[in-house]
Amino acid sequence: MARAVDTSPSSSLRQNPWLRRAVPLLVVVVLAVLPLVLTENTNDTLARIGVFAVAVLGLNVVMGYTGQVSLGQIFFVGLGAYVTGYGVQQGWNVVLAFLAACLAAAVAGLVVALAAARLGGLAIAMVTIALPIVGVPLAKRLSDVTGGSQGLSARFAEAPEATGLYDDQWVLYVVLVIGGAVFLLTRALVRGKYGRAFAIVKGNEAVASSMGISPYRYKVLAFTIASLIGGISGFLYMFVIQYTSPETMSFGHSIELLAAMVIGGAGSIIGSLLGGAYYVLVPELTNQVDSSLTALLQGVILLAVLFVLPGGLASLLRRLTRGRRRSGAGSGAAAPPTTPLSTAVSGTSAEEPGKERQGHA
Amino acid sequence: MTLLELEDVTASYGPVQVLEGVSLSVPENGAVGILGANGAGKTTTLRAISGTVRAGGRIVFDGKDIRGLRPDQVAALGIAHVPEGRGTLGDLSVRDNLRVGAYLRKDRKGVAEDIDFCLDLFPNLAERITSNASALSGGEQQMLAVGRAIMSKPRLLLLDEASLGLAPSTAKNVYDAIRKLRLTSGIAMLVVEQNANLAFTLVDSATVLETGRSVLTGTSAELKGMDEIRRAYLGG
Amino acid sequence: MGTFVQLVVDGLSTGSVYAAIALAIVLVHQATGLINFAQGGMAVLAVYIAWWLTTKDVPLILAILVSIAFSIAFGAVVERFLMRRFERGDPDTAVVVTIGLLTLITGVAGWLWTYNNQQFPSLFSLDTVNFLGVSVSQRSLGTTAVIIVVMVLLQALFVGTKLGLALRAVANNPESAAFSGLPVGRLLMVGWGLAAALGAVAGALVAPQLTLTPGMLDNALVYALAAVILGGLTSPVGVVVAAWLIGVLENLAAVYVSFIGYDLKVAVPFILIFVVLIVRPQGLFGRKTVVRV
Amino acid sequence: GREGGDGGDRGSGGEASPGITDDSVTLGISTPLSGATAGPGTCTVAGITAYFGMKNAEGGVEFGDGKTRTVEIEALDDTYDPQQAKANYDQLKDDVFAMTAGLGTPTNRAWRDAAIADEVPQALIMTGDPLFSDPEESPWQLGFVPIYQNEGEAFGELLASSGQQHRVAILSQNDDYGEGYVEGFKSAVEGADNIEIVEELTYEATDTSVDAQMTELAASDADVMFNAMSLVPLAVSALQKAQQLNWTPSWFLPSNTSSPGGVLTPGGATAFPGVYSVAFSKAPAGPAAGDPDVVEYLAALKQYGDYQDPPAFPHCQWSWMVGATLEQAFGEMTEPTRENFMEALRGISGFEAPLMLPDTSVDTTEAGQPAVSTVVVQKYNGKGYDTVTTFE
Amino acid sequence: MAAELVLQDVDLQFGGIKVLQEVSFTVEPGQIFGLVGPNGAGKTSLFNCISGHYTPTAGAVRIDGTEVQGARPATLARHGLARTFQHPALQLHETVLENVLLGGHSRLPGSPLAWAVRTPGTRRAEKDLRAEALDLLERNGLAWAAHLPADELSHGLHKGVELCRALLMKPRLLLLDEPAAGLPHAEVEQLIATVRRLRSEDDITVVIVEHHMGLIAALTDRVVVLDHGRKLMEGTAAEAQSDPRVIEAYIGKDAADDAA
Ligand SMILES: Nc1ncnc2c1ncn2[C@@H]1O[C@H](COP(=O)(O)OP(=O)(O)OP(=O)(O)O)[C@@H](O)[C@H]1O
Ligand SMILES: Nc1ncnc2c1ncn2[C@@H]1O[C@H](COP(=O)(O)OP(=O)(O)OP(=O)(O)O)[C@@H](O)[C@H]1O
Ligand SMILES: [Mg+2]
Ligand SMILES: [Mg+2]
Repeated sequence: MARAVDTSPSSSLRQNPWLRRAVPLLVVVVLAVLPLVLTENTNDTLARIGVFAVAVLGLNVVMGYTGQVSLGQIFFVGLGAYVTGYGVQQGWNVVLAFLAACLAAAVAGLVVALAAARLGGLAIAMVTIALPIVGVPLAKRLSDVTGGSQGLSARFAEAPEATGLYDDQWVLYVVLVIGGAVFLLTRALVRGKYGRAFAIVKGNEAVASSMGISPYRYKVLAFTIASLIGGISGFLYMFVIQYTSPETMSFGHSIELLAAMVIGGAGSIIGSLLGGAYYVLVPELTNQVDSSLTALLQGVILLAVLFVLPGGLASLLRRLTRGRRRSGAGSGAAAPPTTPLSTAVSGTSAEEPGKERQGHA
Repeated sequence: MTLLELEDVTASYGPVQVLEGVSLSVPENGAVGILGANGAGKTTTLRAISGTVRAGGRIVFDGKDIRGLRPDQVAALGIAHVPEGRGTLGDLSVRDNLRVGAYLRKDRKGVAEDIDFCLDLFPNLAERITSNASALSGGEQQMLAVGRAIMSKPRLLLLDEASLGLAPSTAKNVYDAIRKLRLTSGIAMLVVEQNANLAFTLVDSATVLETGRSVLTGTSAELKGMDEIRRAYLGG
Repeated sequence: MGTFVQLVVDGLSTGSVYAAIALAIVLVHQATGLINFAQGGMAVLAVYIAWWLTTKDVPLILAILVSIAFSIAFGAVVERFLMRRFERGDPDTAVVVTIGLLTLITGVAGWLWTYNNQQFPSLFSLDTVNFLGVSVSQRSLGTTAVIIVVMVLLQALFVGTKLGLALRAVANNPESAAFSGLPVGRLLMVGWGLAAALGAVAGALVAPQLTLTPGMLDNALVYALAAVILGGLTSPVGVVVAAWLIGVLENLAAVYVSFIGYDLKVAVPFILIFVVLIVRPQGLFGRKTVVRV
Repeated sequence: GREGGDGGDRGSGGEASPGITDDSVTLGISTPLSGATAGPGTCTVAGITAYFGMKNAEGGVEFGDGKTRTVEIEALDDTYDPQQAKANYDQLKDDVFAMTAGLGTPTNRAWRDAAIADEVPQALIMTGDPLFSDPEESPWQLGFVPIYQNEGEAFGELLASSGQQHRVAILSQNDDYGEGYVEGFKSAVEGADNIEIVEELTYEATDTSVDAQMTELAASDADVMFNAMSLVPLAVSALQKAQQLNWTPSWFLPSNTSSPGGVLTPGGATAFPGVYSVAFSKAPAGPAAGDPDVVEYLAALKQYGDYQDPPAFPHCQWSWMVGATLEQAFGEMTEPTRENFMEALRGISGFEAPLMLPDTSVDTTEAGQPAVSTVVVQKYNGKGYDTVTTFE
Repeated sequence: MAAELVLQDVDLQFGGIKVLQEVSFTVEPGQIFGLVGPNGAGKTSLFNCISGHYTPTAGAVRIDGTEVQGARPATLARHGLARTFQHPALQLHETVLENVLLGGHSRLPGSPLAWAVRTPGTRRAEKDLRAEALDLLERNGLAWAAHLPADELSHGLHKGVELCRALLMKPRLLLLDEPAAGLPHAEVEQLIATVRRLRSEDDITVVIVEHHMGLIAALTDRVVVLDHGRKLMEGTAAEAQSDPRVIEAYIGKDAADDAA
């Protein structure tokens, strides 16, 4: 059998149990030290990446993994931000504000999903796009709570005295801890039982249901989780940006989140991170190049990235580590057993095409 | 006169090479079968001919090397492929599927006649003529796929398990009709078929594939006489 | 009463603006199976070209014709050199590519012609026609008439012609269509070209009213998409009717349903979509797709 | 910011703030340069860039400390997204001496707190939000354009003093912009028994059409239309729709949608008995075209502002005036520090910036008011505007 | 453990099309039951009615005495019904093993939160299920393919993967839709052995739709022949094969002669 067994160095490196344990440790250490050594500006940028990486991660849960095109993710980010901002202004404890943001977004997501998950395909896209589109005037209408079109400021990100940290370092640490936890939990969730269920709901609802997986319930579940994660992202948004207004949830941002998700890599955890980075860094980059041509440059970059990597940035990583699965299967074993004809008859009359002309004419 | 000649054809999906040298030839107006276990490369061989998988070696149709042509260019030369699985356009009605089959033809009248011919051959389709193809039963979809191929009036018909999911009598009718087409219109065919008993009612000769190689070629009679073939493909 | 009828008529003429873009979206979807977010952007580009020509003293009608010709070529080029790479892949990726294209086109238009508002001359006069105490501008009537003509043509294309059949076949399953000898690539280019041409017509119709800017159609796009989903992706007649329905109901809801008002009237099309699609998932006039197990 | 805590020590030290050297000073702008508000946003950059481009070409700007510096502008695009504006600010704050001229309420609010904490000036920005002109709340901020209330009020006062009965219809943008105008207008006509507001509607900035609103307003048969609208396309189509409905009231438009070429001509404004607006800057078209201020401005805008067309938004003029006002402040600065700059900035009064209309001036000393708080009411004359003092 | 299945006067219509009309039969616990008939007779639709993918227009479907028509497929699946599809529907980009693991979904305990924090319970359950799935693949001769993406398998093997997926559900009632389609003769023999073992070792009731009359004859205790949505006859496979009506409608005269 010609099935090539890949034994490239990258795949064998990843097989090494020591390395597999050492790499996460190294990552944690690096993340712990980085905020201390980086400049304020870099820390700010990293924190913002964290905010949007979490938002994209939520979108990935509902769309990348479960296949429901959601154009409403930014609404939940906005909702989380508003609830946080409101809570802080009312003098709530920050933890309480965090929980409230999560809860509000999750409950709103649940309610929307109970209705929207009955629809499929593009219909769900249109119903979810309504969230930001209606959310903006709604936020204005509820100006007593939201501050109307002038928005809501909340400063609650000062580093506690005891830590001896600068504000930007403190902010980044908080983003790293919360964002990191969300990423790890989500990663585990989309690997096992629920990940498989989400994937089959995306792939084939009829099959899903015949496996005991109610597509409706799992769509609602995925949507709710995505909203919850959106709410967390909203909390972080408020923590990092310290301001929100109706413009936060303008539907253009929802579409940008979608683009970031696909560019990072749909259905990929690391892709969510890359998507968040894309969301934050590309506008900065294009601003550096020529701030009057940002739209043009962003369009070019988006198209160029996808043209080279249709599977998103994460597919680059995946490409580098390909073959790992094959070699995991054990070399030699990966060939189908076939009817043992060749040993018995090969050679006897093979490659004698002359004979086939003897048929009817 | 050889219509189609495969010489040492190789093919791969990405890095995985699955055909390692398939050779066979189909004479003008001939009918050749391909036998082989699951995964032997039968489907891939047909796909190599119709241009849906990248192939190496030589694939000569009517004196012209067609390797590297796009599927629609191959079809335009008169090769119709009934693919494995659902070979229909699900969102189009049964009639539209048949009309698409005749896309390359310019003779309006002939097309209308051939649609009637297909509906005669497959009464099920006549009953569901305005239904979306995706609403049809598995067997009905298979009928439609065959019908679509017939509609194009090909010179060479590539049949990939055309009897899959067909009731025994229907399968037999289809093969009878194809045999008749061969007599009346001079179509040649290359037939992949797990139901070897059925296949041998149609083909004059067959090639046996094993892990991407043609290991054995012979006339129907020769092959039917071989123990291994009987045990693996014919039963009894 | 007079106001009520006038509001209905206003809604119809606003709906016609949505319908114009919606038709182009339907065409590209029928021909390629994609939702093209850049449809509006491509239309704006065409209008800019026509506008630029009129500033060079080219007669309006000629300028529009040139922009249509340009659009056919542009649509085909976009398909051939950009979309083709994504046609076999994940549809979400292709949609995001069209979003990127929209960003790029908007950027290019802003760069070449600035973000200033430009007045694009109208094919129809602004004079009004009065009947039943209601006044409508000739421009609205003209726009609506053109849209009805385009709608009929599209319906005829898809139902009656071999080209329409081939376009649908390719959109449904390119690989399978190729087995019947359909030149998939060329048909996709034709589909994009036609849709872009239609977009150019739509753009030229609505630009005088919306005022030409690079983002002219951004807000209308959402409504157009709503009309497309509501009317049924496969039905030109359906989307036009849906667009009108949206335009009218939105106005009536804003005026007569107090808790909606002008700020939340934008919710109307989405509520409508939700209610209708629960009952008819294929949209008002769409052809039902059957997914069998 | 990391400097946040130690700002106090630095106050009197005289050590130079970031973004300023002995021969140059850098100003930062975050404003929309793409997206729906890119038109006016681009203008805000073009005007000030043109102004300092011209000054730099003349050798630079003279500062109060005796040094002559060239002025560099670093403008970033925020697409009217608060988050992006904050990011732009974060990126610029260590490199620029002061932030200025940026357009937008939410975008400027997004980093207001941070600017206060970092002690970075957010000077002469383009928003009529009163918050920025409250020195208690916003020590490092100062708005440039009149607060929205002032503009509405000016027209309201004119109307109230007309001596005739007026029925007013209001159509306003559903945000602080529209609300501010309406609030100012109402406070001016409050108690005036000759004014009756007969219908009041709003629209969203994302709407494609205001036909329905116009139909409803026309049915009210008002003789004055107070139209607090910031979007050019909608302003044009509102004027057109009113004519189609045969409703031709006197019309009020705010300063940023009253461009004769961009709005009134296409809108067919001559059909109305009077179209009024408020302004503090000369319009480059119309009667003022021959004015030497205008000539100089238009030439510089082309040459240094990279802005080829005649400006369709007043923001180009306004940011030109921002440039002049900044120059005025620079001239009073004795130390190259941000603190000193703010002090100097807050000490300008009676400054008639170029392009300013008679009876208006820059006055930064009045608490609760932006740099420009005086406006005059103008009336369209078919080509440009004439200042009026009575409503007829 | 094996389930009893009773259909009583089941009707099914789509628009004007009568797909099933008054179909009644009983499958005893532990039986291997055949369902044959010409194309479009309604066999797959009948499966869909049993598994909940379609709701009969009229009539009753009872599993172990409980009426289940109208119940959701997922509910039925959790109560011990498993099926394969006429057109295999695998997750093509997932590995074969992942595809099979899907069958064990309902048997895995734990809330989303438990899986997100990877409690020891969920880890153990996952590990056990993997072992079980690999064992099933092994027994069906597919262990070599466990870690390949499903789309790298040839078409004929997809049926086998589907069967493993269904078996991992530990069903009491198993519906197989044309399991032998696309298999060469030798593999059909294998399949027959596998299904026999299902009955004897796992105590499952099996209903099979199949056009492969050899398989039907070898396996089934009883068959129902459908034609145009109606029950044409019921009896043993041998009775069916010699029934003139069945020969006329389904097997074909020549084919019957050939077989004879
Ligand atoms: N998309 C693919 N990617 C990688 N490998 C593939 C792909 N499709 C088929 N293969 C492999 O190619 C080989 C030949 O497959 P092919 O479909 O030609 O077999 P076949 O003889 O038609 O089998 P069957 O009787 O099951 O249809 C198999 O080993 C299969 O695993
Ligand atoms: N969802 C549906 N919508 C419309 N018609 C349907 C639907 N499902 C089934 N039918 C019709 O019901 C009839 C029976 O289909 P079914 O799939 O049950 O046949 P079958 O007996 O399984 O045939 P085969 O042996 O070909 O698989 C067919 O004519 C089919 O077109
Ligand atoms: Mg095959
Ligand atoms: Mg069936």
